Amino acid sequence: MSLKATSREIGGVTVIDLDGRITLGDGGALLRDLIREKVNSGHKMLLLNLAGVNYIDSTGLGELVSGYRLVKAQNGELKLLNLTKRISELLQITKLYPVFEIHNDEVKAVASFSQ
Amino acid sequence: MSLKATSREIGGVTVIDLDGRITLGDGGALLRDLIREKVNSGHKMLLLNLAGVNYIDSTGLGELVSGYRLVKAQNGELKLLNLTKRISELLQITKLYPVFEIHNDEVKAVASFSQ
Amino acid sequence: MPLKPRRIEVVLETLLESIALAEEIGVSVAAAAGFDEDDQYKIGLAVHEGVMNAFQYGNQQQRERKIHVLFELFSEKMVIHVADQGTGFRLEDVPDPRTDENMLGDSGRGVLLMRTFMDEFDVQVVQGGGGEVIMAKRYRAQNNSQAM
Amino acid sequence: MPLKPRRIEVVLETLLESIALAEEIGVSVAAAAGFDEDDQYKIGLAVHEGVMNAFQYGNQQQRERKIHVLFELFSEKMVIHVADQGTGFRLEDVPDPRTDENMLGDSGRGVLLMRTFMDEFDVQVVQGGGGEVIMAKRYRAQNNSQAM
Ligand SMILES: Nc1ncnc2c1ncn2[C@@H]1O[C@H](COP(=O)(O)OP(=O)(O)O)[C@@H](O)[C@H]1O
Ligand SMILES: Nc1ncnc2c1ncn2[C@@H]1O[C@H](COP(=O)(O)OP(=O)(O)O)[C@@H](O)[C@H]1O
Repeated sequence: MSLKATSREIGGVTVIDLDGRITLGDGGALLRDLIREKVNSGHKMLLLNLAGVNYIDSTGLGELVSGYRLVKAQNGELKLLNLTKRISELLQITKLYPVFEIHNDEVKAVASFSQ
Repeated sequence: MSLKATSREIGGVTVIDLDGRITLGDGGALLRDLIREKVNSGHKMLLLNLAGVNYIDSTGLGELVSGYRLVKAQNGELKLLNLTKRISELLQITKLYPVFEIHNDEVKAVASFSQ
Repeated sequence: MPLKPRRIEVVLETLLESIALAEEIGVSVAAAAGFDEDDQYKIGLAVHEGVMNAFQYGNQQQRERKIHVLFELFSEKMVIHVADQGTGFRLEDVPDPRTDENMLGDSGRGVLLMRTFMDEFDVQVVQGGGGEVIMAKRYRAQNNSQAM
Repeated sequence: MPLKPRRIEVVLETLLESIALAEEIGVSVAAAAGFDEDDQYKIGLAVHEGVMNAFQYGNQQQRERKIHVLFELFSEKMVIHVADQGTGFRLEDVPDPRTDENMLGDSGRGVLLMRTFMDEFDVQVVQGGGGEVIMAKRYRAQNNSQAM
């Protein structure tokens, strides 16, 4: 039910694999803390792999946006990888789809970061 | 959610494959009607294959017992095949386990009928 | 620790569909409380049997009568109340379906299943009339009772 | 056909866990009503958002305040009421999160999701105070509205 997050480093990009639900409470807080921690430790090229995320509530969408703002304010980049159909739909409804850079191919996504 | 039942004839034995839940309402009524119909049309050697049944309530247990009584009263036999763990547990709790002849092997079960 | 229980109340009409619905809600609440899959099934079946009796005997299939299901999550156990608007019944009057005379009867196994699958089981008459079964399931040692 | 709706009432405490629980119950009820998996998800998310707002804004996380969720199954649609014990709010006061100024804000997307995923959406102040959102989802043509 809740969220699992693991992170990997690939050529200067931090890929965060997310699995579960991003909602008010555990999931949302975990994502927020993780992004903050990465940014604070100097990792500003973040790629969120949402392949395992099939459910995000409005709070979770808020976490994605505030993560995006935080990273941007530090001159970093936060991009999204592998949206499920439902998450893609949520980003479209809320008009957040054009805000994020969205990828389907991990190798190309990693290469897309300006380093 | 509800029950699916299909029947096959093998060497004079009617095998009824059940899939779903046997509970008050649809499932229980379907099973009752099917057994009655088989017996009325002269099929008195019945083997209920419960491999696909993972849920029976007290009403469903009642249907098994009344099917058993009906068949027996017509000098037929009603046996059970392939109990799931949960159904086996329910028959043990209610002490119905020794009442029924229970099989795990369809070929042997069919052969066990006196014809 | 006399923790105040977490409470979830559900009020259903006297309809056949309410049985499976209450069961599903029971499974959801049990899962949220941290019970494993086997216990979730047992709790669901106990709710199913309790609501089925409320439907049939208590409320005698009269749709406008209500079935109240209350889940209380204490720190050490989950308590479930199923109350109807009938006249109630006494546990002493329920025959044991496992005796030789009752063995091949069609009925009488619901109370037995509730008693077996739950750790505590009792029957009361609620204030203002109406039958009520109260049953409880304790968290097993390895369960995380803090989960919800 | 002015059929009397089937009613399922759920009363929850103001706890974080009540959000997911109400959502699960909503999905169960929607499934029983014959909605397909996609609609079940949308109804579940709408309930989730409604109860989350009742938890946060309406009842301001005060546990002893109640959240009432009522499901009404009419022959052509499912109506869901989520009522809290707060002071209510007006739809006109909720800013649109899709405008350029609000786009990058953290909040304001719950009402938008409820409106989008449901066919009808309205906000009222319930008798005796308290906010209430009322939303409805119609059965699609191919759905079997007789399923429950
Ligand atoms: N809610 C209730 N109201 C009144 N009587 C009840 C209620 N629940 C159970 N009973 C009585 O207890 C008996 C045993 O119930 P149960 O063990 O569930 O078996 P069954 O429903 O198959 O008879 C019923 O036959 C009925 O007389
Ligand atoms: N139950 C409620 N009681 C009082 N105010 C509410 C309620 N639900 C929503 N609101 C108000 O509507 C606003 C928009 O809610 P919503 O669209 O869910 O976004 P968010 O929760 O992210 O702010 C909230 O910020 C709040 O002011």
